[in-house]
Amino acid sequence: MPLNWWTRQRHYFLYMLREFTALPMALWLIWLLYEISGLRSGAHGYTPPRSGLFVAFSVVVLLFSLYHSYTFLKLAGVIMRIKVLDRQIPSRVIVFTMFGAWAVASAVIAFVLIWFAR
Amino acid sequence: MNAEHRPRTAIDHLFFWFMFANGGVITALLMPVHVLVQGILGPLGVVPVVDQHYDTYANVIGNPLVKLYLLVLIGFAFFHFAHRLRYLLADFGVPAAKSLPAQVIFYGGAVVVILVTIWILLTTIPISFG
Amino acid sequence: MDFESYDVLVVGGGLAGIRAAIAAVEANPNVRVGMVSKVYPMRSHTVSAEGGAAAALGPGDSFETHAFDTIKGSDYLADQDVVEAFVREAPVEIIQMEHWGCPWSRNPDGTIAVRPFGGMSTWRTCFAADKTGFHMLHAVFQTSLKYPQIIRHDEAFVTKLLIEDSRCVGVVALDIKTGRFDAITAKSVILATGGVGRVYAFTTNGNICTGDGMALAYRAGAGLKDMEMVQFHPTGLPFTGILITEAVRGEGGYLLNKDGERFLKRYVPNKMELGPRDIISRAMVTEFEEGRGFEGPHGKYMHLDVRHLGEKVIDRKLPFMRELGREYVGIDIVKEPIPVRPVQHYEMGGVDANISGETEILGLYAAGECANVGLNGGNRLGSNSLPECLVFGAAAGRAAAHYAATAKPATANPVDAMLWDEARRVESDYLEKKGGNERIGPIREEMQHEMDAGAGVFRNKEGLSRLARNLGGLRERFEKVKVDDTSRTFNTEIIAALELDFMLEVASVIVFSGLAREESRGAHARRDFPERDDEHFLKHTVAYHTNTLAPRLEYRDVHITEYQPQARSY
Amino acid sequence: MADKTITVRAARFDPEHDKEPRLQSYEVPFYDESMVVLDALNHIKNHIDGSLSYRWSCRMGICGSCGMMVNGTPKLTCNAFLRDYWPRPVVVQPLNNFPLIRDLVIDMDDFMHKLKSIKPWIIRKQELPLGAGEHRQTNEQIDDFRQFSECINCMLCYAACPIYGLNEEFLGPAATALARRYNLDSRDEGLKDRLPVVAEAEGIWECSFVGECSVVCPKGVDPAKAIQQTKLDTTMRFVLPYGNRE
Ligand SMILES: Cc1cc2nc3c(=O)[nH]c(=O)nc-3n(C[C@H](O)[C@H](O)[C@H](O)COP(=O)(O)OP(=O)(O)OC[C@H]3O[C@@H](n4cnc5c(N)ncnc54)[C@H](O)[C@@H]3O)c2cc1C
Ligand code: SF4
Ligand code: F3S
Ligand code: FES
Repeated sequence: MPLNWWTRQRHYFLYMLREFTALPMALWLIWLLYEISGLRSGAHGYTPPRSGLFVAFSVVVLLFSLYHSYTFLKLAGVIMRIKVLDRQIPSRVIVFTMFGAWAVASAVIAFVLIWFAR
Repeated sequence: MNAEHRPRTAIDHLFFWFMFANGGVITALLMPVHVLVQGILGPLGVVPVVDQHYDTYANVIGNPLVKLYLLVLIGFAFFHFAHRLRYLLADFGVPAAKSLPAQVIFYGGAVVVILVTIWILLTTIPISFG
Repeated sequence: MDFESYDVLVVGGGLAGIRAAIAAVEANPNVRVGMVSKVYPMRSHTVSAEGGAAAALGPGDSFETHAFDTIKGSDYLADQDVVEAFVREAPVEIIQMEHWGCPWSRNPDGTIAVRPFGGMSTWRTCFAADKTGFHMLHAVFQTSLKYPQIIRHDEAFVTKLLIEDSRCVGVVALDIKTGRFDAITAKSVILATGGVGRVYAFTTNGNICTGDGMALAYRAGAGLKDMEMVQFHPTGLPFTGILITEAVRGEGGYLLNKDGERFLKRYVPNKMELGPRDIISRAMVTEFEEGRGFEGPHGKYMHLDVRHLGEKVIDRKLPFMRELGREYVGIDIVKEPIPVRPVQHYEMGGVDANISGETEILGLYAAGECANVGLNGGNRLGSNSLPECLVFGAAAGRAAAHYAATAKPATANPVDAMLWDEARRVESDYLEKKGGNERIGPIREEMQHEMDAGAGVFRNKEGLSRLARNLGGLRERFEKVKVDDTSRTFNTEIIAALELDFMLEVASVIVFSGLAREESRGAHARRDFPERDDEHFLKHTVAYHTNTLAPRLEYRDVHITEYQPQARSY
Repeated sequence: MADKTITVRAARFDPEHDKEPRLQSYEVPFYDESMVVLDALNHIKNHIDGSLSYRWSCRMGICGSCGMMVNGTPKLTCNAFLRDYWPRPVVVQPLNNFPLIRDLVIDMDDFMHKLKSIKPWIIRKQELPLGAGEHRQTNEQIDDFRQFSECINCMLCYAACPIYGLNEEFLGPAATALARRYNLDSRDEGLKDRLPVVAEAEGIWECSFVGECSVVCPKGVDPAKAIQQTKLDTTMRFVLPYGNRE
């Protein structure tokens, strides 16, 4: 198996990209932890995130993270087998529900993050 | 596959996969909105966001539910990341990534991050129900 | 030299072969069974059977009607005692397959469903959608994996039967992967090598259907019975010869000529599309000759129309047909009629065997399409072959195991010498041959086209005799064959040469047996003798090997119990 | 249709003479729209070079023997139409990830062992006697496993799976799909016997859901789904001890 196997085919490359999303997301969460711990230095020591560099980094992470969400939720629909009244729920419905849950969760989190900022 | 070989469910892998899958769902559902709001909209000033001010942020982080939420998010996420990155290494042709030491390093790393998270959450803003 | 040695050796890993192997083990758990197959068992041609397997299971069905339909279908050339035993065993075997995991399609109450089939007077064909053979073969093969007593030799090609004191004591097999010749000895040997469709150009049969077992047994001195009875299936796809199953008509499809007319009303008015295959194929050829067929790049054809069945029925019961239509013809059968024409499909004849699969050679058994136990006579009814493989595969397996329990093992010395001889023969004929300028491909293609032309749906003396002469010419050319490939590793060209050798042998038996049967019966339709002649030919043809191309022919009475021959009309 | 031809470049390798596989070019007449890659190979073998070795039999996409890499993708050659490649050349190579025997022929013994290891037969605590007739099973119950029972063992999925390429101990797509086929069969009670095999370290857990196995599968088996569902079910059995039994 040549080690560059994943460059030879689009599907393989997309798979590697999907797996790679873990790294940027991890970095971003580490940043989040770091930011939270920054609260310990009190009101004066805390610097809210404003830098353009950070925004650029977040944009990149957002792209990866959206790709992760898209692939993971879609694939989750494939693997779940839910039966209601002995009838198999088609995976299309499951995927749809997953994306619905995603929208709701995102709305709730966004609400909390914004509402409590007043 | 020799005759004496007795197959056995690999409980360790089962556990890792369980954590990975949960982490995957949790990050899929929650990550984008955090990055969008806290990482882009907030810093650009498009909307007010809690972490743009010490007071509002401290207020929110003091909430025990928020602490619990963050622990769950970060805890599962890092198991997810550890798992993916370990497999990614294997995909790059490093068979050692499948070995026991690699498991200790990667999932151990996730555990370390979780411990650090707990420590930070417990030491940062005292729990309050305001 | 030492060699593998078994109690029972099965040659062939198709439905008949595997069923025989399991039956041998179940009859006597101490029996060690070897199974040689030139392809991995799940590649065997049983895999492509589509329509179904008949058994009198249903509430409205009876053994008598199944027997009568089979006998009438055979044009009274079937041995009636054999048919009676067969119809009784078939339901048991179908249930056995069910217990082994075959996903039979079901009735709403969970029992095994049946569908109508050509020549059957009632619904009695069990099916697994339209991949019946595939599901049966995989189920039985996977089940066979649980028996440690069955030891497989995959991709080993049997070139010769070992005969010691006129008893069969094993085979010589060429291990395709390594090119090594092995003697595999056994106390009894079961041939289950399938059909011989590849002697024709236009056939539903796969590449491996080259009649090896028939030729092996014939050369070893066994008789080949009723070889002139070659079945042409009415509905093959032009060009590829891929089969459109009879189940398409069973489910209600129409056969239409170019005037959009259901022309079968002129031939089998009471049965229409569900008439027997021989008659429908002849009807189609007659229509072609009278100018009522469609003209295509690959000859004349008819339309098989299922549009009125609707997408739902098609997808539930004929999904594979839709797939085949889409891929190999570029049509959606839900929206367009399927082009079809008669195609060689099945060899009713085979190694002469009795109801337990015993051949004339002690220790040698035969089952499945390569055998003729007397079930199919002049025309096999659709969906009788798969249960035949089960019923007579199992019977042969049991009989062989029983015989092996008391038989002496082969003696080493002559086996060694025979192995050596055979290896030398193949090597000097092909691998190390000097000179020679003929290629295998063109000889095979010529044989196939000759057979299509001379021994097709309709035959006559002139065509058959010319064919016999031409086969002689091809045999002479074959002696001068040159192989490009001298490697020992996976040499498929040597295999092709050995297969062509077998096919030329079997083809001439088909032709000479056909020449001698001066009547029309079942699939054997002579233009020069259009009537059935019970006085002279209510008999089996049995052909024996001679030193010339022409076999020595003998005739044997048909066993008749209750059903006296009548005119055959539907 | 004038005298069209198509260039076929076939991999050649004879272990007795060659160190490395090489490609050999052949010019093949292309005279019918329904011609497939296998027809081209047969033309070469019959008329140009009899030493080209490959497996085939049914030429109708059901025996599973003619799998090869066609322009880098695993395909059944009897089901890969020349019209989809012409006028560009077709490159035919042996399936990836398997030991090579000769030309276009790979060694699949490994799969035969794996197939056997998952116990692909109906296992019952108490055999139903033949006289009792069939097990009752509805078409809906068959639908539960139908898809996974359609596997023709063609090995395309193994050729497509990079994880199998990296680690041949991996049980792989088709074998897992077949294990699931039996586990989901209402007649079967062998889950406990099969689970340890599929849930071994080299079993389902190796798979990282590349998903290419399902993309190339010519019979719509979706082995990737089978594997992920097995992971989920296996995990659930442990997490919810009395819950979700398959
Ligand atoms: C397209 C098609 C559709 C059909 N549909 C139906 C149907 O719906 N219903 C029905 O009842 N019948 C049907 N038939 C007929 C039926 O499928 C066959 O007659 C039956 O499957 C033959 O099974 P078998 O076990 O005798 O031979 P096969 O399945 O052909 O097996 C032959 C075995 O012998 C082995 N072999 C051959 N030669 C050698 C050798 N020299 N050395 C070693 N091994 C060798 C092969 O490897 C193979 O394993 C159909 C046939 C075709 C072609
Ligand atoms: S799962 Fe599909 S690709 Fe894999 S062996 Fe089975 S049929 Fe072939
Ligand atoms: S391609 Fe391989 S990694 Fe899994 S999903 Fe399919 S088996
Ligand atoms: S030849 Fe049988 S699947 Fe292609």
